[in-house]
Amino acid sequence: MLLDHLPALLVAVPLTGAALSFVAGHRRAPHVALVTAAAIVALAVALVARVLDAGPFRYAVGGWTAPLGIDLVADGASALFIVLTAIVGMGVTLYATAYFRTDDETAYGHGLFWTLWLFMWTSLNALFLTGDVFNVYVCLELVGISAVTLVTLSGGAEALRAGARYLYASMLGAMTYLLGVALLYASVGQLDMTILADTLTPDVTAATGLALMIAALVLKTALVPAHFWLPAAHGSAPSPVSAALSSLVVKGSYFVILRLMLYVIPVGYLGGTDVALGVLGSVAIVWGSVQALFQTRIKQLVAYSTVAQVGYLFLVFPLARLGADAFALAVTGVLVHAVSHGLAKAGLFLASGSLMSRFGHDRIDDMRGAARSAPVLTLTVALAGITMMGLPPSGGFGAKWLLVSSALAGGAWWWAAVLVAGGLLAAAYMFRLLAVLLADGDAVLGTPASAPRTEWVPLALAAAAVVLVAAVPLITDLASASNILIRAGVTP
Amino acid sequence: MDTIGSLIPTGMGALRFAVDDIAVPFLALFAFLWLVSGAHAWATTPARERGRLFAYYVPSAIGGVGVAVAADAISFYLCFALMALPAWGLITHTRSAESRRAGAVYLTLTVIGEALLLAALVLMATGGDSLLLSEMRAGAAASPHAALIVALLLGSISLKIGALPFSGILPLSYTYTPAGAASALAGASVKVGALAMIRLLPADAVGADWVSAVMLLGLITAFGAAVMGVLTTTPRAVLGYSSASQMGLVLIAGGVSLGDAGATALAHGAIVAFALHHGLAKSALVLGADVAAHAKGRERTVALCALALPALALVGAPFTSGFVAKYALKDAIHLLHGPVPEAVYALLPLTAIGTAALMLRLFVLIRRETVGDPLPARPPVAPWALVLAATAIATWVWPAEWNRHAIESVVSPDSLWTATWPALVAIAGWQAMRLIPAVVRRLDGVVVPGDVLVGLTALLGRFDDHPRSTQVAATPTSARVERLRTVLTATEGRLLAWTTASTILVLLAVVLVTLALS
Amino acid sequence: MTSYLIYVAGGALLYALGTYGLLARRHLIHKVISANLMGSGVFLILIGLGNRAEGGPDPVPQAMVLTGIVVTVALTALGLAIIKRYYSATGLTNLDDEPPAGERP
Amino acid sequence: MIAWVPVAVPALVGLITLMLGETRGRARNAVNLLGAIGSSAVVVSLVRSAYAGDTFTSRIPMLPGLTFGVSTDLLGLLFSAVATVLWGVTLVYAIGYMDHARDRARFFGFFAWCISAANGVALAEDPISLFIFYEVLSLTTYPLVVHNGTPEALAAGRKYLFYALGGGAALLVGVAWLASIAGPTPFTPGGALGAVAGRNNELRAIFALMVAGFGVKAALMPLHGWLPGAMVAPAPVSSLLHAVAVVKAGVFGIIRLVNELYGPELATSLGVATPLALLAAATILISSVIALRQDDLKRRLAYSTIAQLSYITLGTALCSPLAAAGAVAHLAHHAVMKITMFFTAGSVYETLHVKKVSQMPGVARRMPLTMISFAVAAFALAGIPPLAGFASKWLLAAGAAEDGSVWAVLVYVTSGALAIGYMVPVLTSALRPGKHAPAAGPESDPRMLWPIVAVAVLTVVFGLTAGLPGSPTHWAITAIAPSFGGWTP
Repeated sequence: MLLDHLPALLVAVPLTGAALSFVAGHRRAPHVALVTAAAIVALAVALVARVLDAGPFRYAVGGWTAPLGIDLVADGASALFIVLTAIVGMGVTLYATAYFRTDDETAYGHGLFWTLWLFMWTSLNALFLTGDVFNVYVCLELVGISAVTLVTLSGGAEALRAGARYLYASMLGAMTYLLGVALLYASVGQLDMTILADTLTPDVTAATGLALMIAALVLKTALVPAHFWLPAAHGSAPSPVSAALSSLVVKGSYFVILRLMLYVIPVGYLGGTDVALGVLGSVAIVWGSVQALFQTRIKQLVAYSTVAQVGYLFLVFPLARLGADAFALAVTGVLVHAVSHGLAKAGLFLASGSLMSRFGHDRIDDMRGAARSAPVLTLTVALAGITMMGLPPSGGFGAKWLLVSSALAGGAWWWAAVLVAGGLLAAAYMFRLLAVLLADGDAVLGTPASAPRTEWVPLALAAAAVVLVAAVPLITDLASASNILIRAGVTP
Repeated sequence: MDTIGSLIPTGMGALRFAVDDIAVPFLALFAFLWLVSGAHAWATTPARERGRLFAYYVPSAIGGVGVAVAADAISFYLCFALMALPAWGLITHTRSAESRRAGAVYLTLTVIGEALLLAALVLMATGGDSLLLSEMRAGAAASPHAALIVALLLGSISLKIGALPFSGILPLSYTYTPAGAASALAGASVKVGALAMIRLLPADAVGADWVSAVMLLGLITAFGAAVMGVLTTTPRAVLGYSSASQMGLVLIAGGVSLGDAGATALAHGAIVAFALHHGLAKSALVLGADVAAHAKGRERTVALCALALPALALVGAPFTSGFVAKYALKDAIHLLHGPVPEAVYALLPLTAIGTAALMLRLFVLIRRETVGDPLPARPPVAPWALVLAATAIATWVWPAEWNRHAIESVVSPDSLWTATWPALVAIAGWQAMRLIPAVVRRLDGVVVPGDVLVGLTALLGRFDDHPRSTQVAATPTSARVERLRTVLTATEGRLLAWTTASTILVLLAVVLVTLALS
Repeated sequence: MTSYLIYVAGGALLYALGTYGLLARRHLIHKVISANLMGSGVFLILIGLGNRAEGGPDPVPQAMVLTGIVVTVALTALGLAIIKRYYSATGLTNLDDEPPAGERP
Repeated sequence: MIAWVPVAVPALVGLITLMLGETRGRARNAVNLLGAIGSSAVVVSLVRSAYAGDTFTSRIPMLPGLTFGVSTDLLGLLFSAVATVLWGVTLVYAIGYMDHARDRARFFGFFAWCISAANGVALAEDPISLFIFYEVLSLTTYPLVVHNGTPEALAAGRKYLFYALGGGAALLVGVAWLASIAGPTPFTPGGALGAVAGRNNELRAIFALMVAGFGVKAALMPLHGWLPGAMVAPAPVSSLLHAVAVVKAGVFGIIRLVNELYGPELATSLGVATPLALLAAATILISSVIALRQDDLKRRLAYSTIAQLSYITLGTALCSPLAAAGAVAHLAHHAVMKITMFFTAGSVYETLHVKKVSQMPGVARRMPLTMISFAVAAFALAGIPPLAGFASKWLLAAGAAEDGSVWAVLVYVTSGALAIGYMVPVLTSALRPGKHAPAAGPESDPRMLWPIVAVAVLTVVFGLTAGLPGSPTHWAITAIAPSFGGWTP
């Protein structure tokens, strides 16, 4: 039965697509990518159905089981991230068909986008499915290599500079993570997460290793103060790439932290690390928002918004130690947040890209009157803004509600205050952008580099982030089917 | 839930009107005066201005007549407001700057008076759980807020009748108003204050010191307004202060009515008598002054002679309406004992001196006055004549307890003398003043209509004509925000520098490891 | 005193040197080499620790090191390619100086 | 599902309007008007059912342990009916007013969405659903505030958001906190918090948070700062949203909060009602005095709105049945009075380009019917019988008196006097002879004139029929009675 091999297929199909697109030539590559994307969407939906139906399951690649082989693990959380990647990936692919439509074969990186993009997709799917801490390292590096290359795709000095910084940050992170794995293995002698979770005993070496791994992952997730590479990389990449980076790639490393902190590592094993992460998350929310508020270029604003939104993801760790109710609510809330932010941020980056190509520049203050000539894009910004502010009705609201409820259920109102303040700060920078777009003025729009048809893609993504609030019950079910909650024995 | 409780105004169906013993004299007086004054106003107003004048006059008249028969709180308040507010249009009819200022003052005080009245009505209604005026008044004495209710009512009434220090409201509202309308205001409108005393002021609700205080206020008003009136320079202003002075006497009766029930009945009689007497006489004076001012030669002399009748009535000369009314008042005061009522009783005849002086001043001013604005027709005589006739006979023929008693006992040598000597004193004093012409000249016009209230017009002017502009300009991004932006951006720039950033990262790893091991 | 500690100590030293280089050296190629030093350090640690177990060397660290080398090579190649492009686009060999303005995506 | 219609129809109308685009004006007008008429009809039939005792409730599951629902109770329907019916009237006016304006699709689309959200606020069956609609209302209003796109409009929009989202945040915390200690708490006349009655300090804090949230839209001082600035919006927005739908959503929230979430008894025993009442009283007096000083007509009206909204808040906070009923009735009465005035202000501006009181001489002769309507509304606002404002003010003051709160009676009558103080100068200024000559033709666009007359007539009718079955007063008393244990006056 083909569906029994779903985890393997989710890695194999995009990998095949990547190879095919490379040999297909730049004219046919988009078609290959679209077919691949459609197939992945189907597979992702099938995976969700399977997980909801039968719960988490392990898949032994090539029939070799752990500890010798490398197991893939599909649970509710990984299915959720895979389906998010599939939806956003589909949108990015559709949008890119118009964005990268050029016949100039001398252009730097010409025709390479499709291969790199599908390759990155492959690595992301693998990352979400892997159940082995060393395999995580490999997947992270694969994601990193393709992401760095995608960032430099335009070949401009700024993009290259951003790419180089991204690469060095990647290397630093990779080596730190690997050192952590080495120490962990030296102590426990295991790499499989489930086995680790069962066998972890208090030990200095193991704790040091895990702390180093988490530090490395924090760097890859761009949590303040380790966010230094993100604004440049996400801001100067081609827009479809920015969308994928901001909405998916940071979630990849975050997903690993989530699994490590809440599944593998027992509560209190790492001392106050969880609270420290929450504090850093709060700092990220404030710092990222304030920086976003002061940006003058649109993609920089959106990139700093990612810095801020990533902060929310880390609030789950202190909330999770506040008791069973708080734990379940916080995990569900953070999953909803990851999905809604993924959808909204992708829509926002793609819309920014369209605005930039329409205007021929990226200066926010010179985009007055865009609402009149580009209503679809303005609406996209507005909808994405609503969910990022966490205002109802939107996925962001669902997430904020759950997280606030978790904080209140755990009696820790200060985290609720952080969440609420974060929403207000998000409103500040989003409405700064919206106000300019709605201002009176007749924008002289440049030649549209992307066909208006694809402007509906960001709108669809942003709208999906808004109507996500209706899908919260589904996400709740997926959260219940995640190993994290099953192991903790709680349901939201 | 089809029936709604007694406290809730149920649409127009809730408005209750009743013609009772109190309503009859007031209804007759108000209807008569509004009609007759209206006729005068119609005849003396140029056709193109009639629409504008009567747009205010008619609602005011409807309110003025309605208030007499209003039997519940809502209809009373409705008619009270309907009468008082459109009067603003009558006062400002000439559209001169002074009239506008007068209108503003009038409106301000009226509105305050209505607010006080409404507050009192609300408190009375909830205390007695009824909207009927008679029950509300009866229940007010038992209300925990009885003193407050009485204070609110007295405040409202004082504003209406021009008790000190608000006496200026009356001359202000007559001075610029066309004669017909002024007659209605002076004759009818002010008397609503008297009606309110009867309808609303509860008997036996507050202590004797309240009675004394109100009586004193009335007496001071009676004297003070007379003094101020003598010092003004237009006939209308004199008439206005004279009204205030006379209403001071009514206020004395109002004070008496606050006492026990026996005194209240007598006091109400006095109030009705005064309302009838003063309403008619004052209207006759206003109309007559207008007629006289526009007459020439012999006609003018005849008019001035006819004008003497209401003037004498106000002074309370024997066999005039004032004669009866003052007797009724004295009768009521006489019932009370204590230093203040006795003092008021003793001083009461002296008020007639002030009134007499006012009347003398009025005649002087009318004779001095040259013909004012050209009118489409000379003021008609018929309406005035009707009012004159009514002035002469009304208090004598009105079928009521108070005047039967007064008529039976009023004509005695003693009372005739009491009614006459103040006028003689006034005339003597007047003649004496001629010996010091310099002082008289200096005093002439010391008081402008509205006296202390004129200060209010200055205050109101700030709200009315050219209010200070409060336009708020769109705030530019302030320098402070700009500085903050610079600092934050610079900080972020330093954080982003590779060496700093990666060092921070290594430190972060160290911190996390430390935490993990702690 | 077992021999694996020597490997571990040497690896740690290499790792620290590499970290310092990655942080402090300005030249882009120096940074790539530093990163490789870090990698070598980790690999040494892995090998050393893998030797610690009784009953012969553990094969798993060996497999990890092999994989790690492949990954590091790929990263190094990509890094060098980007450095080359960056140098030809800006004439710069470090990240601290601002590239000439005007070129934006 | 019928309960969703008042929310869904305007939402749909808004969507269609936006999709029709800028150029298809006739279709846009038709869709909007049909939508308004249709949803008005549905609301009226819902009201009839509710009077007969049939309320419809509909829920959608949303978050864990959390539903999103509406219920057509009499209280909610009052606000919903006011918003929906006046939406229709305002549409006619707006079609005339926006005749030559730009971005009409955006304007009418968001306008309809605002009404949808206001209906949601009205009908929401629990605090969480109410909060959601409340936030949607904040958001959908923003494009209308900045509609002109001028720097002033943008500044006003920024200010509006600052307040609205800040209030929303307070409300969110309050609602979430309540949910975390009490679970679902659908609004129940007389109070829904019996289960957690003992946790007094928490309940006080939640009350304060929710009042802060609702207080922003209810323009409770010191949270009122956004309203005068928001007057830069086009007249139909000021008329319907900043006099009716948006600001009333705030006071309606307070009504629900006091009467149907905490319940008058609990609110009194917790000691939270009195501070709210004092705050409202201070708002009434201060803003009335400020209104006296405003030369800009719309700003004057805005401060008057602030005062009048606090009438409602004060009436509710007194926790006396008569005053509570008066508050609910005033919600409807103030709507028709103030919308008349804002219509007038807009019409005078659009026809004569007059926006200041000091520029008004001659306006009464130039636009007599318009100014008569204004006068009717102004006197109604000042509480002159038999107009609408008197009926509700009487109930409010009588309730205050019955409750023994004499100070509140004095506040009401004082502010009535102040209302005359700031309204009459407008009239006197307009009555003065000035540069505007009487018009040869119609005094203004008939699409603007007749809505004004219509709402002015409503002002009179509401006053004349006050207390009769079907009138807002009777409706308010019926709707509020269950909160006071089946009290009948």
